[in-house]
Amino acid sequence: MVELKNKMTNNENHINKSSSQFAGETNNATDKNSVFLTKNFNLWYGDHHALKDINLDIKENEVTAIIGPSGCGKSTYIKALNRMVELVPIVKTNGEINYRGRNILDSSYEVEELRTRVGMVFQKPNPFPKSIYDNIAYGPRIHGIKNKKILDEIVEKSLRGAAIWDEVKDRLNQNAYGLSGGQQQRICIARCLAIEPDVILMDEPTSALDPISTLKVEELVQELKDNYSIIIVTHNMQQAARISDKTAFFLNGEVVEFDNTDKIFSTPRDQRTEDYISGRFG
Amino acid sequence: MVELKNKMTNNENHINKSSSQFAGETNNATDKNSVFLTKNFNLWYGDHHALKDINLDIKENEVTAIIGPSGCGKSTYIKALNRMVELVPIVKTNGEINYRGRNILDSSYEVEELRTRVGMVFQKPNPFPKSIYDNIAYGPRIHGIKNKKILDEIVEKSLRGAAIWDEVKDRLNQNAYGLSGGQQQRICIARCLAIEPDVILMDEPTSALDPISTLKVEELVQELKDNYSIIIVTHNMQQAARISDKTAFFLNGEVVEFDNTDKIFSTPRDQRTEDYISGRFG
Amino acid sequence: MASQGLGREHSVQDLIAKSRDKKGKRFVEKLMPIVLVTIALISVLTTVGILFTLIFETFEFFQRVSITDYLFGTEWLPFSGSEPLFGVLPLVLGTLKIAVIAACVAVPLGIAAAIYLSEYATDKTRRIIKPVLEVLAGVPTIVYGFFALTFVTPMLQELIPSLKIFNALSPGIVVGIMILPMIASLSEDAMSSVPNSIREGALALGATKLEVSLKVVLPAALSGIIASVVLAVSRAIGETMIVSLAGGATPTFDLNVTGSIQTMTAYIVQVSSGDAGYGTTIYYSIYAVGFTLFIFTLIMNLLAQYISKRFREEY
Amino acid sequence: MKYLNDTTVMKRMKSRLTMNKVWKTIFLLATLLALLTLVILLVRIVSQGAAHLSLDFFNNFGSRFPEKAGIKAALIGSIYLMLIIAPVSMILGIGTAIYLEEYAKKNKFTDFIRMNISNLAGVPSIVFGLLGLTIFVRMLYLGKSLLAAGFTMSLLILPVIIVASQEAIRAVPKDQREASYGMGATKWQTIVRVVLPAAIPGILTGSILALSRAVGETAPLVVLGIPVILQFLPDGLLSQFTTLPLQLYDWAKRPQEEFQYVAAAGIIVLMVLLVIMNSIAIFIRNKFSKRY
Amino acid sequence: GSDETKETETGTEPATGSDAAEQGTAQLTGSVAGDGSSTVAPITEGLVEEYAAAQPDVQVSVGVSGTGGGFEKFIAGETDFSNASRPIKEEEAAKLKEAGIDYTEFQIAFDGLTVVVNPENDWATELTVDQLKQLWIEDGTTKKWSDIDPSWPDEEVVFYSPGTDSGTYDYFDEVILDGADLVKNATLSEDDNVLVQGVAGDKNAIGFFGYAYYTENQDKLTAVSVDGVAPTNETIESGEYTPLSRPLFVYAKNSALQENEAFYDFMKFTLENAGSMAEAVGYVKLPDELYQEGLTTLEGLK
Ligand SMILES: Nc1ncnc2c1ncn2[C@@H]1O[C@H](COP(=O)(O)OP(=O)(O)OP(=O)(O)O)[C@@H](O)[C@H]1O
Ligand SMILES: Nc1ncnc2c1ncn2[C@@H]1O[C@H](COP(=O)(O)OP(=O)(O)OP(=O)(O)O)[C@@H](O)[C@H]1O
Ligand SMILES: [Mg+2]
Ligand SMILES: [Mg+2]
Repeated sequence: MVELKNKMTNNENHINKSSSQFAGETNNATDKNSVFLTKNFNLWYGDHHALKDINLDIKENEVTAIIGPSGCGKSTYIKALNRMVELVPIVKTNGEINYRGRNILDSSYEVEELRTRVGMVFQKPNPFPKSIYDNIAYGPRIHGIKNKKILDEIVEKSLRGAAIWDEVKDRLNQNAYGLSGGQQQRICIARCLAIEPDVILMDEPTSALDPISTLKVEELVQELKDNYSIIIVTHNMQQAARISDKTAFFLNGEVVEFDNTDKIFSTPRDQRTEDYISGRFG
Repeated sequence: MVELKNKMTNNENHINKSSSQFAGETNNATDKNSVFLTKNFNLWYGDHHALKDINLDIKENEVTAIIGPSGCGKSTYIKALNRMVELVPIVKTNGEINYRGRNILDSSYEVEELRTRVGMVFQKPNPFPKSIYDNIAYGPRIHGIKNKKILDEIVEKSLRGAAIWDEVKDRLNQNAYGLSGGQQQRICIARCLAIEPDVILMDEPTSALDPISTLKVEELVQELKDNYSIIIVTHNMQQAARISDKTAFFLNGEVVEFDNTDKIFSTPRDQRTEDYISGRFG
Repeated sequence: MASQGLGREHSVQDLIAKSRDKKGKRFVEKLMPIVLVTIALISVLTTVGILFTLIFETFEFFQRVSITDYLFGTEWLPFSGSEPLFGVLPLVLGTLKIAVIAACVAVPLGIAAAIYLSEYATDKTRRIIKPVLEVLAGVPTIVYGFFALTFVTPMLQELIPSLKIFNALSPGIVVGIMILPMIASLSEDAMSSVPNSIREGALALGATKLEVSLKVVLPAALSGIIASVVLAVSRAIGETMIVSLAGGATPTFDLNVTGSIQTMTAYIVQVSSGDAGYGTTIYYSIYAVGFTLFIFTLIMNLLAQYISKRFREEY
Repeated sequence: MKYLNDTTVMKRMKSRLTMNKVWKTIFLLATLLALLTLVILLVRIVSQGAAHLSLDFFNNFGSRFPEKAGIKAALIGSIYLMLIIAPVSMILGIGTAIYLEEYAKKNKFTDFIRMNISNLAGVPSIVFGLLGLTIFVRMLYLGKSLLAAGFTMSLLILPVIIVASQEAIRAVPKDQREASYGMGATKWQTIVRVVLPAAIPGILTGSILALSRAVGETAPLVVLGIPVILQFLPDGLLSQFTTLPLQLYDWAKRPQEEFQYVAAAGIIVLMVLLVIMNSIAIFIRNKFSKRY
Repeated sequence: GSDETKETETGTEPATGSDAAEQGTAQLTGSVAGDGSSTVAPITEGLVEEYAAAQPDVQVSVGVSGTGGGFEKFIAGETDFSNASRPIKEEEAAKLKEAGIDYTEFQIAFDGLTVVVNPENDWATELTVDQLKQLWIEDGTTKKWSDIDPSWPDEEVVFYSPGTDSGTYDYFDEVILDGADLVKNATLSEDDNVLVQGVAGDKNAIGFFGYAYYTENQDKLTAVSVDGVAPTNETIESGEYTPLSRPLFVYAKNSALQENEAFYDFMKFTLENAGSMAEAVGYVKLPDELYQEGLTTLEGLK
């Protein structure tokens, strides 16, 4: 944790332009690259305007937390980042989401390609009803990797990466459903690591887990940060404070505030943020 | 909260017998009656010994919180109190659970009777797929109340009691599934109030809810305490600290510690309790 | 990027990039929806085929017999040498008699069995009884036909001396037995899919199992139950061999169930396994009757869909 | 004010509990009644037909002598017919189900297909016979062959298979698909590697039950004019053949009483065949019924 | 392997004389398809069974769609021959002509239409054609036995008849009803066994069906003598049992006889063996000259 905070100091010497509301948009001065640069992004479910004019600049090798009351659009936003939100047929969008400089909303952008770069972990652990091995090998296999030796390597590395190798190495051929919830969730993270994504999106990955498992996943997120950019949605403000570098506060489909996590939790700029964080609502 | 603490002082002048581990067993000196007196209660799921020699004395008009890591037997215990645990066919029990002086495990004790006295609210809101009105009126109706006027009164009173009357009074005939999770949970509480139980069991009633709804339900629990005895299972230690008078800490099917909530959270007697509360595990 | 991280010998993303852009994958992706929609259209084509088959010959039939005589006539005497009469109502009535009797047997028993299986029986009992019931549904209908004729009818004759050897009662009951498992099984499915949490909610209020079943589970599963009943009755209407064997061949226009009747299906079998000449009015009449039968089941199904949509409960 | 006082509650409690017991018994009896019928049916058939069951019965073709009559042609014909129906109806059924569940947008056209399928499920089997006669036997010149009958029967059970497959596919949780898409899998990959493997037990169960219905069907084959009297086994897709139920129907209509017992023996064989198929379906269902 | 052995075995048990062996000179292949009357079916089945022994590589299949159903398929060109328990109807002949199908009619046996009563019935064992008419023709009244003869019981007559769509009914209609309607309260069934059951189970029952069904159930039924003649093989063959004996037919497609050697051979086999086969399965053979005539006609068509 100490190490983490040290790193973040780098980030803090950005200059707030007065014209801009959010810190994230403006820290061009830092040494980190943007992974997701969202510009004036809007999203509708049918007539329901779920995301309104979102502007966010998410940097690489950081943990960005998204918090906000239920229904504020957190899941919608994070799913927009890998275009999973398009699985809902009534969705319409406009604006830009640039992933490493390219607008993913462009019709020429293949979603499959995007999603191999941008992995996702879901709220409820959702392993496939297959063996642990097959779960992890799923991603590489669909992308055409058939070599058994390479697959073995990937599986081991991914499981180690998700800090679950020791627990399951003796039963790779057992069904993943035999594992506990917390283990399943780490299997899902490992599955996601297996295709070596650049960014990992996590939608309330611990909300279905017990405290011990939550702790493990939180630790894991801390570790992964060195190699991946992580965007995590959470209900749990303590969690956001514990593990994230930056925090975005969503309310009614808008970004109220986006800043370094310690700033948000110590001296939020917006009254609504303060109210929310202090538990005065939602 | 201030009020609450005042009340609790009454309770604190009990004498700890050195032979007994738990405060709850010993406070004969207080003015409150026992609702549930559990003696040497054991429960097995098949071969799995899920509850081991439980001894607990739960008093009326208090909120008793049950905390402990996942799988420690919290739900099992609370479901034993209204014998819902018997829905699992492989369950075997021994020992005694006395509800207001009568052993509910006696074969002569009709579960239906017990459950009219002991209401229950579940983790996931589970309204019936009926109108809001029919949800609340269900209990009274099965007990033979047919008079429309009386039913109307009960429905209103219960919904008010569950602090949701104002939100739903204009749409009593709509399906309860149209409501948000938090509203559904309060409907379930209202449904439970409609049969005017003596005790209300709650199994993690807020864990599926967002913070705003959680807050509302917590406030509601505080209010209900005046008229009902409440036993609440929770994962959330903050919640236990916020709303309960007494707390029981379960671990691996045993009661490690049972005492006044502020005592448990300030100066726990058992090392394991302290470890758990301080987040060192579970 | 990510690959530098864990010090891999193989970079997965590189491997992926290498195998990407295989044309085949994208081609399959484009092709499959087309293949599948084509397959899905076969079911539509089947309906078109049925309509085409039926309408074509029915049209010929109505060249010879007036449509009003057919629809409103109460006498069905196609073989009468002197004056053949083609009033379909006796056949319709015969069909309805069977359907009603079958429903009277199968609906209460089927739903009762479904309630027992889904709400009272242990898992083990259910796992044994349900498949056995399905065997009952799988008994070939001609087996049932002989069962009705050689067992049920004589047995009923003991009780009702005036019962004729061919009657509506016996095949009606046996058709009911045949469709009973369908109702029991499908209703049980519908009731089992009502989440347990809802049951627990009711039990926790002190409800008995009966109250849970009748006031919570049954209403919640109503759409599924109605669907099962309608499907089953529709089968009863379309049932052929049982009624051909045990129902007789006398189209009558009365409400008597102890005497010989004829259903629409039985008439079709009678003619298609009989000696009526090809190209005669009688020959064309089976298509008119088949078409009537088709319309009948169609209306019933539409009605059922409408009802089950209106009563659908969300959970 | 208390609305529910203890005395009123307790007074009703007794009658409610009695009602519960009484109805439980009624429900049980209803279930047993259905089973009893099955037992009576089976006992009758076995007592009539068991004596005629012998190796010769399986090895002989039909004959005018009851003691020499066998089911060779009928049994083999039924099995061949199944071998045609199974792949045809399953490919069509699963394909349609995948289309409807995974690809179809919610619009008038797919609503129409759905409605059409549920209506088709209610069309009497004899009408399918008329369809098969017109389309396959006559228009497509398939004659009264295995292929014509196979296609007709496939269409007959198609709606059942579609509905069963749809249900099985729908039962695969959404999060399974999302997990796959989230890895960059294409739609077809997701269907083939995630959805179908999870749905296959349900699909198979439904299909086998539908197939067993096809095996027991008589009426459409009567309309197609499938022969009963033949002394050879089918030797190709366009070959003539006969089936068990047809053979039974023919025997049962014979003047000689002994043929009734031959028919009963045939029924035993048919029932055993169906029980085997059902058992396979049940085995699959119990073995793979994995809840997410 | 074992299958074929079995077939040969069946063949080595000639049931109807030794013609089969004589036939077996040239081994033929091919397939023959027939359909039609269920009354004729037992004879055909026996023939097919025997023929399979003589010519195991010829695939003969015969459906039982009824006379009308058989003709329908014959007209559609799906079959080579059609069994019929009545002569072809005008409409059918016209359709055949339309379809360009030339055919030849062959008689293969007699069926005696047998009127039967319950064995307990000792009053109506002999009836005249007129009495039959009185009994069976619908005249709006409820019929009692005493209506026919005052000395007979004053009880309602219960009627069982083959389905109005069967060849048997057609024939009965032709010779007894003469176009008038059958009594309305008659129980009709396509399945003659059911009629047997009905009459055997009711003292006041009367019914009629094919002679074969009577011969198989003689113990349960009493056959009625018509105009003093009881139905027996002899009276039917000799033509004494009138008007209730009728011929059974096979209609063969001429072009198939010419083009399909197997079919020609099968028809020849049929005509040579039909008589004995008919007797074996409960029908009555034609006078030998008629079979001879048939064979001559057949040869002419080759
Ligand atoms: N599939 C959908 N169709 C229509 N509206 C939707 C859909 N999914 C979400 N919405 C709506 O969009 C809004 C944002 O939903 P979203 O799921 O993003 O909220 P969230 O912040 O993730 O909430 P939670 O904390 O409860 O997960 C909500 O008002 C919701 O009702
Ligand atoms: N139906 C069941 N059959 C068998 N074992 C069960 C069943 N329900 C619970 N158990 C076991 O009993 C133990 C206690 O379970 P219980 O659900 O009471 O835990 P809990 O404290 O409520 O946990 P959580 O916080 O996850 O809800 C666990 O080990 C669990 O695996
Ligand atoms: Mg969300
Ligand atoms: Mg629990």
